[in-house]
Amino acid sequence: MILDTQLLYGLVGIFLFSLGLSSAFASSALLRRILAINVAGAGLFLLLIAVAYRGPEINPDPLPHALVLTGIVVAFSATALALALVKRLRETDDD
Amino acid sequence: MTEILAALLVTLGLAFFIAGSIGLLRLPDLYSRLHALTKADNVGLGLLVMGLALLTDDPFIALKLVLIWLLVMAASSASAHLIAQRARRRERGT
Amino acid sequence: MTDSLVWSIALPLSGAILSVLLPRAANGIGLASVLGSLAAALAVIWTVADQGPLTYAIGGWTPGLGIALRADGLSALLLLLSALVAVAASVYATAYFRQAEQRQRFWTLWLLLLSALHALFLAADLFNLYVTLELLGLSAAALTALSGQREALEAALRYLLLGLLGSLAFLAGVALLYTGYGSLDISTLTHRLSPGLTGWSAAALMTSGLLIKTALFPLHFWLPPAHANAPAPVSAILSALVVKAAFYLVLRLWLEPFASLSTPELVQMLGVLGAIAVIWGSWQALQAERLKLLAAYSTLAQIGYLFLFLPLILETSDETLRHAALGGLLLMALTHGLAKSALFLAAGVVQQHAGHDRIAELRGTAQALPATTFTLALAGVALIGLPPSGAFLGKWQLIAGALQAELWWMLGVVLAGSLLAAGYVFRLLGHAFGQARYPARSLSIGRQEIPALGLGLAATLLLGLFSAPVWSLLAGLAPAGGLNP
Amino acid sequence: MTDVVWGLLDLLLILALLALAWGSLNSRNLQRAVIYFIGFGLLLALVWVRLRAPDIALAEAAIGAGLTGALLLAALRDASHSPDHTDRPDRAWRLNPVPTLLSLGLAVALGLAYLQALEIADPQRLAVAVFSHLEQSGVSNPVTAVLLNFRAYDTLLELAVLLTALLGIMALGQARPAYAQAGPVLAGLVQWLTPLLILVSAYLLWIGAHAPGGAFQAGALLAGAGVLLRLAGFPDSHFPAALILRGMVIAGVSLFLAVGLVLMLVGRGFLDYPPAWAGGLILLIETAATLGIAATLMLAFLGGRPAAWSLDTSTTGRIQAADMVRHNTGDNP
Repeated sequence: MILDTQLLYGLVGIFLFSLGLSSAFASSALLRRILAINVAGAGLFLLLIAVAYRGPEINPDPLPHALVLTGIVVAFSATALALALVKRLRETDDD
Repeated sequence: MTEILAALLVTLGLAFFIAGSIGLLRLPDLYSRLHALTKADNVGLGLLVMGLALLTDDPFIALKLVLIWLLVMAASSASAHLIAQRARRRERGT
Repeated sequence: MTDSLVWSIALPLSGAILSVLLPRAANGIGLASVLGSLAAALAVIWTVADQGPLTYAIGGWTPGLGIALRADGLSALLLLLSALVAVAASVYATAYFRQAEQRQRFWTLWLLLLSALHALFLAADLFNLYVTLELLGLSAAALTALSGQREALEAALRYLLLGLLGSLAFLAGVALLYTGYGSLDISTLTHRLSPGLTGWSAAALMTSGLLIKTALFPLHFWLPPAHANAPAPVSAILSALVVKAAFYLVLRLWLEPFASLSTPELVQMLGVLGAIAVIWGSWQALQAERLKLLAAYSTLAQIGYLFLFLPLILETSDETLRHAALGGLLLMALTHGLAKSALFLAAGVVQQHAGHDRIAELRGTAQALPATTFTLALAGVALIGLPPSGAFLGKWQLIAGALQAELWWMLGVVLAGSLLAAGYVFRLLGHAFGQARYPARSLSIGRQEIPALGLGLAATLLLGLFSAPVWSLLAGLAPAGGLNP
Repeated sequence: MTDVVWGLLDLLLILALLALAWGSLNSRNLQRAVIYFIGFGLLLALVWVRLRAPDIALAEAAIGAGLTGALLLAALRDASHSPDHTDRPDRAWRLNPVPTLLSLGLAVALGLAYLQALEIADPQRLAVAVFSHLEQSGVSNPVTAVLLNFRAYDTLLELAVLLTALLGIMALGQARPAYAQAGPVLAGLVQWLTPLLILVSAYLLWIGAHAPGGAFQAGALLAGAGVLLRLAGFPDSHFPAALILRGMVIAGVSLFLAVGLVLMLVGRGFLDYPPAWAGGLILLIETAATLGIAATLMLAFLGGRPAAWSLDTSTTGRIQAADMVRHNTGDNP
């Protein structure tokens, strides 16, 4: 049952990662590409947290939790910078 | 006894949630949808919170649950107001 | 002395933090911290030469639970290259950015980029590498956009997004490795990893992520616009070091954790991609109409050369051949780092002086900017791989190794690449030495021309004449067959 | 019985998660795609709770869904000014089956690798090492122990990443124009909510040592309060003087680095806390980091330099009030 949970959520994470990665390559609109990268990242985080899960009685492995926390902040930083670049690009279009 | 009461309250709360969700999906226009959603959900959440509060011995946790209910109510009424206001403005074409 | 590992990262980082608070003193803070990190890098290489590889367990926790820093000959040499180029480019930058505001913005991001580079070269933990890769990618993209021109913004955004995809692929590999082998520490993983689906998938993901970042053909398309539109000192460090950092990681990973996974076909494939990159990059450089674009395409070709070495290093049981090839690779990488930064810095001077960098209209440059034109020539000599540059020795090793391993196609690639390089360098010099009837007044911009010239001289003379220490530093690195029993 | 309930819950969560992800990637309307993405983030927070990762759930709700969502909505608001950027359905996806097949192939290959990895793994991984050293770490929340002690160096670099992103944004141009002053309902809510958010943030920071919470969650919440004030267009939500603002932005990373270096200079080693002081030092670093994260996240939301960032003598924090008068479109995003 523990392994099933790990397996199930881990596979969903992998699926989300693949989906996000391929739509990031396939889409041309910038905002969509940023969304896709974020979905792919979330898939990876899900994979890591699934690996950390060890059943309802045992405490989960805290190491992947810390990695994902770092990953969330890094993903936010990258998204914020990318969106600011998009904004600046639009402003140069308007000029 | 308390457990049965709690289960009843939670079930009733869920029923309100389901009614609200059906309303969101089935009602014809934005205003009636908002109406269904906010009212039903606020009551539903209140019932849920009451049910859960009965189940805990720790009054501090019960207090936190009530606080969550109050916060959600404040937030949902404010956002419903904003959505409705924006819709009104669009209708008037400004 | 192992503290110098920490200092080489902490000094640029402290400089970055201070320059946020005191932007008016940014020049002084920046120069002091790059000089400090050069001193730290020298101490690192000194200690490595003296005592062999160094490990520093941060927080006192054993690597695995905690994170370690590590330096061996390979990483120490690249660290030194980075600190050296950084000092030259920083001195250059004090004069290059004329507007105070732009200079202040440059400094903090620049120092963050340097701490990321140094952290990357010294990292010994895979997740820590992911964080340094992101720090590097974000600061590099922000610096690329610094001019605010439309082309620069577009290039920066593409650079950022592709870099993010590369890092994500890298992180996916790290997650798989942690799932299967329960560690993030590189040397622990080197002992635990064995051939199998987990290792192969992780290796494929991490390598392809890094190939995007190192711009190996056919994943190169983002590089020319980014490097050609960034401010000159930024282009210098991007071309000389940032792409090489990703290559260094490919090499590090395949020398250590993935050593047991490598197959002749795979390594040959990387070699062939490198060969295509050499020809394609050189051909594009020959066609380029702008000087900075020429330099950027030439970087693609030079990265290709580095990949050509991989079959000689990873798929040979001959210890001396492997050692010789590794030394040759390092010489190529170091020479290119110095030469390409010299070329970009000189290109910046030309661009600021002439108001453009169109190669066909550079007539008279030699009369107006003799020192800078000389720098262009020196960098060109090193890029072609003429003696006495270090690249000559590097190519020599490549040819000798290819002969020994009977990889005949490599000879053709090296020959064609060198001829094409001679073509683009002499085309550039031909225009630059052209006589203008009314040459612009001869200028002297010491703080910009001297650092560029110094790098050019180092590229042509230093490594070619004093290459022995490179080999002795690399001795004992990654014995044949990998570290895996 | 419980297994069946859990299984149903898992199934429901996963189906909803996949549907929202699909919607955010393939919805033709960009605005709808963003809304789906925010929903995806919130649902993900629930998944974290399900997988017993409450620390991540807090951070995801605040940063992953909340602040990223606010950023994306603000970006949409920018886009609405230039009509050619609003809705451009991505036909490439629909017409081209190659990426779909590629993603399926990738997913299958990685899925098989994952199965094999679970099979060969020692299921303990590093958990044993973390739990057996927990007592020496100075805190009892294992995630905080990893973040602020065992892998503190990662966290230091992570704060540097955050700083880099902010400085990159600041270098690009001016901040977005301020929002108009909100009507009484939103204004009332924000007025009522802000002190509560500050209180909860302090609580999360304090509790992080032994229960879910910590600097990132606390900082994100504080930043959320700042973003709300900005959205509601409060005329007095001005920034402090430039020097203080800059000091806040670097507070976390500078104190962290300083502690590490001082410990090295006194002969212990970089970031090697003396066990007796570890708890106190971690709280100190986390407090500074909370301030720094809050200021950085809030400023990153603006999408550029606010006037208050400039150190020029003519500019003070009060100038922000002048920002508020500038044109804008409505009182909500």
